[in-house]
Amino acid sequence: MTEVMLTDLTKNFPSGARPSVDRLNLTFTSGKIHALLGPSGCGKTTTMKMIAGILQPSAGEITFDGASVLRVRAERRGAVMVFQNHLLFPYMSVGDNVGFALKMRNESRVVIRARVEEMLELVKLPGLADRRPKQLSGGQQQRVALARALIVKPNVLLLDEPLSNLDAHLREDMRELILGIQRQLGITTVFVTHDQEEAVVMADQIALMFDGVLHQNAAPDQFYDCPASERVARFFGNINVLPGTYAGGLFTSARGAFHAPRAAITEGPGSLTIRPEAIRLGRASAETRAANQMDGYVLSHIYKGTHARYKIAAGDLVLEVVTAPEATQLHGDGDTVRLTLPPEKLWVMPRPA
Amino acid sequence: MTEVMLTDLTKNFPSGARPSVDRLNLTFTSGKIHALLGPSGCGKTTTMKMIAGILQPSAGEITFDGASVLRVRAERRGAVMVFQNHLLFPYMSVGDNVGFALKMRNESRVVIRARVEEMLELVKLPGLADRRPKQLSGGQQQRVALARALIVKPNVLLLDEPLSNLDAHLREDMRELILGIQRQLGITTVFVTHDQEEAVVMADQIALMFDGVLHQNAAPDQFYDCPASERVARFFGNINVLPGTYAGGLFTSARGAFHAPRAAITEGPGSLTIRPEAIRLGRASAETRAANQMDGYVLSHIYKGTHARYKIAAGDLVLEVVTAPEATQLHGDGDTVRLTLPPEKLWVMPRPA
Amino acid sequence: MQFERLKIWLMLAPALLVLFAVFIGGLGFGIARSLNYMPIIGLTQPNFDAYIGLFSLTEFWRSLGMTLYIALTSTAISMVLAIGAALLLRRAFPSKRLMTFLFSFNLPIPHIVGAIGIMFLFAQSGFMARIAHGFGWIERPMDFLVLVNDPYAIGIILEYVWKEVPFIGIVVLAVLQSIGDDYEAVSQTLGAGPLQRFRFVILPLITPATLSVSVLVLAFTFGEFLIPYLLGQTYPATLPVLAVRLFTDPDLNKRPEAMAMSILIAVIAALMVLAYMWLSRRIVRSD
Amino acid sequence: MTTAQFLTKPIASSRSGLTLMGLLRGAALVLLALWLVGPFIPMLVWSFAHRWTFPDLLPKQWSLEAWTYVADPAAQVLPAILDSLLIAVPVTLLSAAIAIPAGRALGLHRFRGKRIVEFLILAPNIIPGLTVALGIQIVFINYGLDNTIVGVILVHLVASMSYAVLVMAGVFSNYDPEAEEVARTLGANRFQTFLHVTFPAILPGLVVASLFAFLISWDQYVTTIIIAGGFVKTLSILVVAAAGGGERAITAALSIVFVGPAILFLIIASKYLTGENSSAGGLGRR
Amino acid sequence: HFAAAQTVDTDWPNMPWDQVLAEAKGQTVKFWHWGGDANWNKYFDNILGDAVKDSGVTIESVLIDDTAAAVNKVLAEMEAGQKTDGSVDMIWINGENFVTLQQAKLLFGPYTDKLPSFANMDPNSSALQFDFGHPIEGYESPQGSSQFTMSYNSALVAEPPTTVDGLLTWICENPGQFTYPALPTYTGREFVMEIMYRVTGGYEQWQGQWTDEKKALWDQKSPMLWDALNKIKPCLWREGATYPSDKAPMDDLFANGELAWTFSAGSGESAASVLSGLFPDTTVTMIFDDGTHASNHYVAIPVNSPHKAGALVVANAIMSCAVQLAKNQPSSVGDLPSIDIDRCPDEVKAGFAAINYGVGGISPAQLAAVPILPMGGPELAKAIEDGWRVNVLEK
Ligand SMILES: Nc1ncnc2c1ncn2[C@@H]1O[C@H](COP(=O)(O)OP(=O)(O)OP(=O)(O)O)[C@@H](O)[C@H]1O
Ligand SMILES: Nc1ncnc2c1ncn2[C@@H]1O[C@H](COP(=O)(O)OP(=O)(O)OP(=O)(O)O)[C@@H](O)[C@H]1O
Ligand SMILES: [Mg+2]
Ligand SMILES: [Mg+2]
Repeated sequence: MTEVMLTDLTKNFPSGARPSVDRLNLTFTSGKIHALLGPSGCGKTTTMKMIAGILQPSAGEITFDGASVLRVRAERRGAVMVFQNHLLFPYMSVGDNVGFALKMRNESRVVIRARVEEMLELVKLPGLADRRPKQLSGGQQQRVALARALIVKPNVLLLDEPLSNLDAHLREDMRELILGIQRQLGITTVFVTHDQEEAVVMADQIALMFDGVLHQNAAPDQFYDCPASERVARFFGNINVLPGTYAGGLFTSARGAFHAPRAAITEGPGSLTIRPEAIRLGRASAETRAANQMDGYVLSHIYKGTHARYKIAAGDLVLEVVTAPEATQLHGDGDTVRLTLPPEKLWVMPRPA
Repeated sequence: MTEVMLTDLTKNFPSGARPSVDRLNLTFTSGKIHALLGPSGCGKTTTMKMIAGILQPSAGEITFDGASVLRVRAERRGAVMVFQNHLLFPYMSVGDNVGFALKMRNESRVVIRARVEEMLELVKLPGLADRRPKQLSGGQQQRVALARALIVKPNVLLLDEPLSNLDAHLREDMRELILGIQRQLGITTVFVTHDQEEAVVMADQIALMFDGVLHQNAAPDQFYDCPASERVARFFGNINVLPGTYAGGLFTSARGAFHAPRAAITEGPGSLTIRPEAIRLGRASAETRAANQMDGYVLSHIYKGTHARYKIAAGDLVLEVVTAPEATQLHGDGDTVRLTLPPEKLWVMPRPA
Repeated sequence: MQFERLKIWLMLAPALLVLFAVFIGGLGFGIARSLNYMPIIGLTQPNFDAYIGLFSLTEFWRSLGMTLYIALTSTAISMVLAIGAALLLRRAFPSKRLMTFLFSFNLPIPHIVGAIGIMFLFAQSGFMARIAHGFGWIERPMDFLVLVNDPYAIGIILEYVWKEVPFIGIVVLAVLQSIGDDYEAVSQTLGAGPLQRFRFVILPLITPATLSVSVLVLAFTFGEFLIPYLLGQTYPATLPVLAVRLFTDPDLNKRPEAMAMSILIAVIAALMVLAYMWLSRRIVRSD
Repeated sequence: MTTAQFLTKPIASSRSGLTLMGLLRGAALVLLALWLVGPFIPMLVWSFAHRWTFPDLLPKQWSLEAWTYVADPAAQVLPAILDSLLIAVPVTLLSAAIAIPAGRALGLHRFRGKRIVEFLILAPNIIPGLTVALGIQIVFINYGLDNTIVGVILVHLVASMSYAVLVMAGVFSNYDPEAEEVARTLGANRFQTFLHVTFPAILPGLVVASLFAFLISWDQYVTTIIIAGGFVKTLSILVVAAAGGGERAITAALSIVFVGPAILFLIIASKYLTGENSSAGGLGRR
Repeated sequence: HFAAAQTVDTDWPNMPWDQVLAEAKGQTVKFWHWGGDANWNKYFDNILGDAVKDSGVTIESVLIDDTAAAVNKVLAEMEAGQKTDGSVDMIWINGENFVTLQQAKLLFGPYTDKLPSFANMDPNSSALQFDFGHPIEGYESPQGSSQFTMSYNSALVAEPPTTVDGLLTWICENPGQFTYPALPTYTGREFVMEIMYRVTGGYEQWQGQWTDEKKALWDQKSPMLWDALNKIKPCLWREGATYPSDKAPMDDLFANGELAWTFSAGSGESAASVLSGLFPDTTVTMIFDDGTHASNHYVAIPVNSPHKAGALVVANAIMSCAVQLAKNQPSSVGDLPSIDIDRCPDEVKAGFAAINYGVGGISPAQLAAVPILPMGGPELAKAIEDGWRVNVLEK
């Protein structure tokens, strides 16, 4: 129920050459789940720490529901954070770790004990309350850290790779736990994950950063359908990018011209992109290519049971195409093929000069 | 070039109720890549630490190339480990961390500096040699830990979730780095990952543990095609398990009888399993069902672009079926469908009573 | 397991060796003497006369009270101030190096010198009194506050606090710096305010080291002779002053009593240290 | 603003330099500094004073008499410095060498009898030096160790080592030995592991422990005079003797000389006391 | 008596001085003495050290803060069977510590009659007979003598009293400016004894052996002393709630003007303190009209000293005219000679005559003008010490 807004947020570390976070403008909508994505070292943790209030921004503003929190101490902000490296209190039992936040609110011992048991149950660690953190496995520690944060009902929940050490099953359970609590209480949640798929599945909105700079902040499918730049497209696993120029709905490239009604620019140099699933693969024929078609030959392909994945060379470009598994009976490595790129699936992005 | 053999390896922690590792018998073949898989807390880290020599087994034997190493000190075993929680030396620079092992071998300073720069390059952290570990992001720390381990040419390489904090791209790069070094030098490599897919892609052999006990040790596809138990199948994401009894190649269940030539048992109670992709989906018809067919109705389905995933209810069972995406035009939620389970794709596992 | 235990004892061996080779033997002689066994002056029949004699002295009991009061008060004050100073000093600020150096500056100054310094400062004719005179607040030395050789042992406590605050503080500082900020940050996001961070994060982390050094302070302030001798009131004197007086008594027959007194000081200090450790551990752990 | 706020970490304090809290901190620091050096100021003045009576704030007459005396061979200052160093330095080294393993055992491990060992090690600090020194003297006479530097070193060692062990036990209780495991798997043998991993991690604590060990030996009076009075003379013997005589100027000058080498040690150690390498040590574990 | 000393196989009593000198050559004498006074330290090392240098003897000072340290050392060595190779060759000693060591048969002697410089002494001098009323019997040799004197700050005391009664009155008329060191310090006890002689009706009755009658007398008369002391107690510094722990702290108070009076068992000490800049130059030293105590200080040689010959040479040098003169200078220690000056060569006599006793000093003539009161025995001293604690301090 808290809207977190970052305005020109910047962090320079004394020893860092570049700002670790560079004029970040970003709004985390109240009650939604946001993913913070980006390659290692792009500034995700730094951003979160500034929101939590344990790192002082070098410049910029952070507001919660419109009010600046720069002068509000971390413990008053109501932003709970799960740290990437767990950071359990080593001198406390697991139970005391989980119950820490309640104790800080002077809850009664009985209440704390009951809630702790409940939380440990939820993170599938019942009965470990008396252990010391050191006596837990890596994944168990991570879940304790999660339980410690989830036990309170914060305004803002900041999760820094909270599930990175868990196997698929636990991961799914924990995701559901987080989602459940988030939905029930409408907590504004920001989480970092290195797993795009997780981000896509869990988040209402994804913010993608590179080198401290925000590149796109949008709903998950937007990153596939209309990535903001080639770099964004590639980060989301799409290598199908053609350089060219755009004008009047027509994209002209070394591989031919394409009708592309959807574009982030009106004209000028641009990059054309399309999802691998959207490209249709056909036999190359003597017929002249229709609009939005191009020829290439199969570099390699993999059969994946549920689908097939082709790498197609077209001039100096390599495109990826995903087809139904049956396609493998038609096209083998080295075959010349014709690709059809449906106009409504195309997207033109700006291209830096 | 070292074969690691564990015989009845057991570890009891004083405070643990159950053994954390329980009579483990496992061979890590020379020069291969092995994945150690299992849910959080199953004993993966404990096993690795015992192999590395920094944890004393409670019972059992560890041999390297047939010779017991129980009395060989860690630094003599030649087993290098990357720890789950990175554990960089905090008071050393990044460069000194990476060069540590070389320094221990009294390599010259010049050689160390060159190799360190090279390794940092390989883990995509050029120029960070002079930073302190605390000044790195989580993923950067993890890569430094990896570089520190890979700089030497160990006999055995033990990697405990070495990539858990990296995004897909870096992960792939790092995997290739590990594989490259492993192949080039033929190091016996054991790695832990929480990511099955990673295990399947990278490993020659996977060992799956539950609660300290080894459940299956086999090539990756075996876990899909002939899982050792229902639990194994489920861990690998397969929920298609039917209880019944097996005799003379015929599996009898509440859902009918199935020809199943492949089986881990000869007769008695068993569980039948099949991969979701192997089930063929058809329209239910008035015709009597042929052998290896059963009827059900569509509970739900998802279209995934490259394929479609159906949940089918058949009596009290729920089965998962993956089809080509086109199937969605034929079968909607609530439709009655007929499933065909090809005999050669079926697998009968023992069922504990 | 067996091997682990052996290793632990091996690590302790050098320390225990020194202890037994040098210390325990000497202690034995001391105990023998306290039992009135000292053949050189003709005492050959061990008995408890020396102890009984001490227990029947009112001065002994009053001294005991005084000694306990001084030791407990100075240890408590030193510990509190030391932790405060360490917290103050661990943050980066412009003159941090200088301040930390100043803070540790009196570590190497022996207690006796400290006592002289305290006397120079706080005696009725000391530096402070002179400043007071300069302001026209006092006329003669006797108008100034009684801070040295006073009935409440203020002078003694001042000296101990002056000397022991850096002693405890430097250890606390070292520990604080090795801990870093991370745990405090975590607790802060979990809603711990400044006091709570101190109580539930910093305190438990610094307790082991703080305890080990403040126990040393407690034992020291209980057993020290020179400082109460110089800065204390004549009566009641502290137990060590009493012991030394017996010890330097020209009458050799007082030696057993002197020894008995030292042994008693040791026993009482030991009990006090045990109680102190037990109590502080309880206080910090109990929650 | 509470005092605690003022003392604990101002993590998200404001960016501007001058705040109320900053001022309060500053004031507290200045007070602390004054309090710490306070007693030393009159001492310095006294060493140059010739008659300094109430109510003069500064002496009317300055003089170098005290320093002349200190320089006089009759004052025995130079041989005393040598003897003091000859004792304190080995005591410090030995204490450190003993305290590292013992502190580790006590700080990192739980074992049966630990409490007793802790207590035994604490004992030399509880039991007055006089009580044991006379007995030790008799033992030493039998071994021919009385009146020797070695004997004095051994006696000082008991007290110094006991301090050092306890400090190191505190240090090790915050130390994470897992880093050593990493080093071992990277091929470091025990010695290398100690040198490159353990040692730098415990160094600040070790420096503190050594400093204490040094100072304790440096300060010892009773035990020195009993074990080797007349053969080994240390600065502390001189200072105590002077202090008993009540000649302020000379006592002050001697005190300053006495403190000099120790301050030197402190300066060397201060690099570690100021926490420049604060990342040392594991994360506060127990 | 001589049993312990006979463990040394040398035939000391019959050894001629030449042989002593020969044996002493090259010896280093470990001289344990109070190290609290820079002037004394300089005297031992420079004046005395130079005096024995020609004999090939070196003095090594062992500075201690209490004679008991030396006593305990000898005791421990003997206890451990170190009967010939002790580490104490010579002790500055007197009074009870002497009695203690002598009674435990830990002193070497008798030796005083061997020393050639004893020719400088009046053979009938009490300094050779009794120490604290205890017979010396040749087991210690004098270093010098001292007489109890009072010093006051003339800036604070306009009309100094000249008798003990006068002093007692003055104390209560000027509260807070007088005190005395707590007993059992030497100086404190000396002061109390001065009072005791006056309030109990003279010193004569306390002379001689400590018999049962003496004890009875003490029980009868001592309350008079306690009354007198308790009467001045509220007028003392800090209203008598505490006492300086020794003479040095009392001197400190005097130096700083907190006290108007101090006193000393040695008449030259105040002058030395003025000279060294400790005492104000308004310090004046006086002596009671009806006299004060005088005592002597001595050196003794422990029975297990390995350098007895050297120690004898030192003891001898101490009593030489030149050393006694040098020591009497206010710029040195201002210690009164134990020798009979008339037996010295003329230039020494002239030297004595030429001494200027300086600011805060008191001349031999002034001292000679009043009687010398003898010291009481050790038992009396002990009775005073014990009684004072119970009847004055703890009251
Ligand atoms: N020191 C210890 N004392 C008691 N129990 C321990 C200790 N260390 C680990 N355990 C327990 O042993 C079991 C195995 O731990 P281990 O660290 O090997 O798990 P893991 O397979 O690596 O799990 P994860 O994937 O979560 O890291 C866990 O249940 C853990 O709680
Ligand atoms: N204390 C510091 N001093 C200097 N540079 C720092 C410091 N902390 C972080 N950095 C740098 O700032 C950048 C951003 O760090 P941050 O921890 O926010 O990355 P991240 O996005 O969380 O990465 P990861 O996914 O690897 O955890 C990194 O390049 C890192 O090296
Ligand atoms: Mg991060
Ligand atoms: Mg693990």
